[in-house]
Amino acid sequence: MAENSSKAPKTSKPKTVKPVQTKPKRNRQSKTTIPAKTTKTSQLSKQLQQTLDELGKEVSIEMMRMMLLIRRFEERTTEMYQQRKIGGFCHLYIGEEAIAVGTAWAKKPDDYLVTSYRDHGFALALGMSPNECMAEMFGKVTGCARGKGGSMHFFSKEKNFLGGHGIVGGQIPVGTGAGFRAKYLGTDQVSLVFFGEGAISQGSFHESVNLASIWNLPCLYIIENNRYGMGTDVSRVVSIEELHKRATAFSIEGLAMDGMDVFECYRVMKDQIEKCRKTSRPALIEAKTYRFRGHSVSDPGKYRSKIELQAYKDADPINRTRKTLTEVGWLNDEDFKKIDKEVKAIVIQSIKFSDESPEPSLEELTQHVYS
Amino acid sequence: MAENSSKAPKTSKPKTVKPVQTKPKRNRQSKTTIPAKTTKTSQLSKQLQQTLDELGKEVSIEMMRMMLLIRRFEERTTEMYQQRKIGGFCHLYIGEEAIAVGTAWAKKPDDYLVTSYRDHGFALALGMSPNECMAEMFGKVTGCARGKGGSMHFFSKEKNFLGGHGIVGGQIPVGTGAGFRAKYLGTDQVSLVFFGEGAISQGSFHESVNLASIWNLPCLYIIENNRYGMGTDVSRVVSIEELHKRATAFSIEGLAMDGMDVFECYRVMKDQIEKCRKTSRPALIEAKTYRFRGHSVSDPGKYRSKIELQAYKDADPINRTRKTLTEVGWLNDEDFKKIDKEVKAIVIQSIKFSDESPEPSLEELTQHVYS
Amino acid sequence: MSTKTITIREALREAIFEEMERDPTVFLFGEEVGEYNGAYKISEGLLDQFGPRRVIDTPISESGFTGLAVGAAMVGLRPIVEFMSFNFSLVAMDQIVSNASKMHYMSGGMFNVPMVMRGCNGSAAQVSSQHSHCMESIFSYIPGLHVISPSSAKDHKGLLKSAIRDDNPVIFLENELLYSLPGEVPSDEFTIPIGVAEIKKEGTDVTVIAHSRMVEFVKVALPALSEMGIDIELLDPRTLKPLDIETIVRSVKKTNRVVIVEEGWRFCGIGSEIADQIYSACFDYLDSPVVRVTSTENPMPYAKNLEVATLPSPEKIIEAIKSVTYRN
Amino acid sequence: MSTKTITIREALREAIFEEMERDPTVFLFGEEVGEYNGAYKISEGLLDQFGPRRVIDTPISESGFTGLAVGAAMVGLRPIVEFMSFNFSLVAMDQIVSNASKMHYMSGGMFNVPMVMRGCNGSAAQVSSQHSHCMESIFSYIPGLHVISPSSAKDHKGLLKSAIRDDNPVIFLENELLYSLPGEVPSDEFTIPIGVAEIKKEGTDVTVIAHSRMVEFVKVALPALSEMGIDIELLDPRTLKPLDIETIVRSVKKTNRVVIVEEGWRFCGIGSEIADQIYSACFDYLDSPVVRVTSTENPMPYAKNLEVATLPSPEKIIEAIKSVTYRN
Ligand SMILES: Cc1ncc(C[n+]2csc(CCOP(=O)(O)OP(=O)(O)O)c2C)c(N)n1
Ligand SMILES: Cc1ncc(C[n+]2csc(CCOP(=O)(O)OP(=O)(O)O)c2C)c(N)n1
Ligand SMILES: [Mg+2]
Ligand SMILES: [Mg+2]
Repeated sequence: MAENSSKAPKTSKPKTVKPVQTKPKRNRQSKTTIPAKTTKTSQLSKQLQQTLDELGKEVSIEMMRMMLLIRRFEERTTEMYQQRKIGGFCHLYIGEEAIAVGTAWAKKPDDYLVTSYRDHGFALALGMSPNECMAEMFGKVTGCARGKGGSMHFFSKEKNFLGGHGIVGGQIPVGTGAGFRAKYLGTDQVSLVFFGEGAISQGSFHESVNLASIWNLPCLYIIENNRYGMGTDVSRVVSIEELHKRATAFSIEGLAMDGMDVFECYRVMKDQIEKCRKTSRPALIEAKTYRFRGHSVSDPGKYRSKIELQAYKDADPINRTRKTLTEVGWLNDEDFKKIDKEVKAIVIQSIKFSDESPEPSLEELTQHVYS
Repeated sequence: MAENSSKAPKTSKPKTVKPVQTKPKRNRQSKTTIPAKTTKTSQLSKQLQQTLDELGKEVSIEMMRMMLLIRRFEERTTEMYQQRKIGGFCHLYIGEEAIAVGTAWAKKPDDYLVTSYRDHGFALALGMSPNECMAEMFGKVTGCARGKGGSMHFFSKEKNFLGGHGIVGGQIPVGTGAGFRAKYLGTDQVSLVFFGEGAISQGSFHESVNLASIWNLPCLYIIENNRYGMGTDVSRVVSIEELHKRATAFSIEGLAMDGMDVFECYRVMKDQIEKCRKTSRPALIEAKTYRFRGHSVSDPGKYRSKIELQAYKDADPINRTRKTLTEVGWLNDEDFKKIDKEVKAIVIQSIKFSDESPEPSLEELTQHVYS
Repeated sequence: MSTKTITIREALREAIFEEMERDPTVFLFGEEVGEYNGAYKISEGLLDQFGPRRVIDTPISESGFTGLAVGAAMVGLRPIVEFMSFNFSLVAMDQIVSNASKMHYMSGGMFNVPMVMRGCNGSAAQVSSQHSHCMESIFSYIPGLHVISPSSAKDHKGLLKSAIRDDNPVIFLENELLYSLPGEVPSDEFTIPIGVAEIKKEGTDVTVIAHSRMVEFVKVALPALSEMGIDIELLDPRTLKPLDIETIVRSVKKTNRVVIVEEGWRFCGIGSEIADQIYSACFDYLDSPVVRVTSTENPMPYAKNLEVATLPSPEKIIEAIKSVTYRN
Repeated sequence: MSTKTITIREALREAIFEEMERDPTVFLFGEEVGEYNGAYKISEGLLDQFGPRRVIDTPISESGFTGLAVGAAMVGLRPIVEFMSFNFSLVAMDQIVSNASKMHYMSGGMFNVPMVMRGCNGSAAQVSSQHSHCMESIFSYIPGLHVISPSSAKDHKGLLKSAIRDDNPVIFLENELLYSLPGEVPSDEFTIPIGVAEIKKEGTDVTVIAHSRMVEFVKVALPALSEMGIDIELLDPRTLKPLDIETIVRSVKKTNRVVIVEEGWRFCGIGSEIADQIYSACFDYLDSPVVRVTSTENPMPYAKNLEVATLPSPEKIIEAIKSVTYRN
């Protein structure tokens, strides 16, 4: 990794992930290494500068605030899970917030979005209320799916959020269908289809991207490559190293982005969304990221080394953003603390709201089976 | 297409397919063009010379004879279908014989092979008797699957032929399993997995090749690209032009071969099989071919132009082989006619055998459900 | 009301045509539906009429395009997915079961999935093991799906139109060997409601329940039966889920005897469920246990004689009716 | 015969371990079975014992690796495929139905497919709509498959060993919420034959048929029932296909009353088939129609109260037993 120092004066070089070799506990099947990340070179920093100029102070802070809200929301989610107010499968997005937030600010409100069970971050970033999200996990009728979906299945028609989905890869065709609709009706909407790197081993990925390519559907396929599918390092299950290069098999563009840099996510997603809107050509984007927690709240995550985890935590997307904004003079410690306090209060309020909300009535049991 | 003249003296340049533009009846969705084929350059002719030297006269003639047997067998199959002695779905291999025959001579007897419903050619090329094959289609108990499989489901344990399969793409994981077995037991067998170009749009293709690549399974994936999946031109349904280039998505080798040239099929398959046997690395091979008949015996094949069909018929793999062998002085008209007469007699005999064979007894009905 | 005689193939085509005319969000896609005019010519001419935007040839990617249809339906389109045959729905099973059938419920009623999956179900002529599945009971098991399997031209047309207008995912099971069967249909626009059975022939001695091609089998048996003096009531559920158990119960309470005919396998076939519901509702009305005529418990063999032995037949149906009416 | 007490998780692990020791062609693969020691720790320690050649972590490619197992089984290996849960078998459905179950028959008996597909079936704790499928009736419908779904540690061990040795594709349905349940198993090597039911408790008043976790639910109901003076016979089919109808009929002819409990949905659930077979075989012995306790007809909701309302419960089972014995 080249350690060029930044040449852009106003913003400092964002901290990057140090490449370390993990010592895999067994090396029988594992080829685990931390992939060398490209450094923020001066060029990238220029881009960052441009992005900040484009967004302006308020929006930039708003984006950091949203990442923080997601973080605090999920920290409390863990607690609530431990208190058994939340049950079932519960997958946290902590560490990956930059992707959802960068995307949410890059997309138009009526662009479609669909993702996996790891859906809290997207829901909040898209503007769904913490109340309806927390209440959903509490299994309350005030939840975004009336308590019927739970953590994995948040939905919002208003936000064109086609949901969180539980079958790995299963949402990829669904998101493709939203792109199909845009093309069919001649709207200029784009469909953003998110999935983990584990999902690219499902046939549905391959079938969908081929369909989008031959039919010129305005779909962006975004691999959230957090390096693990449950306990499995991506290098053990995928036959190609740079996942976005699968794009060549479909004659579409493939590219990678630093999924732990919210401004890069914003910039790349904005570019790609607008390009896709214009050309109606799909693309494959690999967001390189990492989850700080286990696969789900009940996974201790023993399959990865502390060194590896720490290396990524050092690149925490929120700290990084905070640092950037501080360095450009848009944020000081006090501002940050104030924001943090605000979002914490919002989360606490969502818990109170959820606690006080009623369960779905038993009449609801067989409602919504058919419409 | 460069029209270089051959420099190899003994063999003349085999007739190549003339590139013509089809006039698609509708051009709404179709991008049908006949892909320009690479000409047999002097280099290829040198290869042909080498291949002929390697095979020698007898084997070369044997290979032509097998292609002819398949051809005559299937011509009679059509007749028998028209006479209603054969029913169900029946897919002819006419035009594609070079692939099965080239492969059969290139593989070791215990290498595995699996294919789609278009399986007559493979069965015969692998050495299954015309009797058991014809009888299978007559629904007789003397058939290779006791009359239970029919045209689409020929099998031979003796020949390590894992069958003809009816679900598009469904045999690809199965063939991968045979490769897995070779690797698991440390035998040096290779598994040859054949499927049509239509099948690469199935998720099973993508999942299987990925598995073979990450686990280093000795599997060769051969796309029989006959340009059509039923009435659909490949260019309308696949987002990449050179299908073998999908290989890059799996970090394996991809290559194309002229599937209407039995000696090229032999040479390429031989090379690849031996390479795969040594390295246990899978590869993706695209055999460019064409079917002269409809998708199945009941398909009139109206979706393609006469010009296109004729262009391919001019490159008939049997005529081509006959010409080559004549030009090298290994065959004259009389020899050919004699061989043709012989194989025709064999086919007639297989019909007689099938006619005279008994139907499966009704006790067989619920036998072989469980073993 | 004036009528006309058309084949089931034409009935399906008319239904699709009329609904596509009526509603611009309806579109058809599947393998070979366009340029090839359909593997079984159901969609003949539709590409010419509606163009490639609405009549779309797909790659052989059933999982992909079924899931795509689910997504498109969630955001306001009304896709008709043609499975060339329902055997190929097996590769799309997860999209049907995990997505299509669940979306409305798990989104708390927010999204719905108005789509039709149609194509031929069951065996054709000697198409062997992998191409002869009867999928009735598998789909009927799944809450959130409607399952329709009509027998006449009129029912095909009227029910397909209702299915296309329905706001739920609908499985519409046709049969290749019925496509050329002619029948009378109203000349004017009409629909037939989902979930309503029809008595195809009134009778007093035994209720014979059959759907799809099995209705024809029963009809073939009719002359022989009437010669024996057995007057059956032939009941076609038409919709399997929701099942019109009221109509069935009314008939059974009248005849006190039941034969259920289905092309699928016996074990866990749709007839098991119909029988169970009849026993529960009519226990004291039954003079004899329900007799089921089904395929034998084996994959479909290719050989004609074995295929015939596997399938129900008018003869087997007559045997069953005789046994339930104690005429032996 | 000496016994030991182990959990169902351990019972499964022992079965796999013993069979892998016994037969070098047996291997285990699936998602997270190796390095992670299994999502539910069934395979804990097996990678250490057998190495990565025989305990194999797979990508999330159920269709691919299930089909791979079919091919491997055709040529002499005996794969054990772990589905992390049977919900994910839906993406592999075509390989199971079109390939695994058909290969032996359509090759005229030439090839067979000795493989086991195992993993948890049914709901767990609030895992919602897409993760709570009961697959019993779907797989049981398919000739060529065996379907096993045991309830005790002993049955899990003995039947899994038999399944691994069986020459057919076997669907082995476990239940996440049972994994930690302890039970007595013989200390020595043993197997339990496929296709044999077990009377878990003898009784005279009513035959209660239940499998998998539902057996535990019935057991919970036992004290209340005996307080009411109702002496049930608890029958666990253990194997659903082939179903041991003889044992069931013997019990029903004794008790004349039947309650069938299953976690799956009612419509076309496995209980429909069991009921139908009972009615056919015991029509004149039944004092009352068979009563079924099943899940309600909706996708599994997340909310705890709705989840509880969906599932069978000891209370619902007691109600059913009371109704069938006319104690109300
Ligand atoms: C088809 C299917 N197989 C298995 C699972 C179980 N499962 C849930 S999440 C998961 C790992 C997915 O990893 P990835 O796609 O990388 O997403 P991440 O959890 O890392 O966001 C697995 C195997 C599933 N839900 N669906
Ligand atoms: C999953 C599936 N979908 C659809 C079909 C129907 N079908 C049979 S053959 C065929 C075309 C296959 O084309 P290709 O793979 O190119 O093979 P070819 O027939 O040209 O040899 C189709 C669509 C099928 N058998 N399986
Ligand atoms: Mg991941
Ligand atoms: Mg083809």
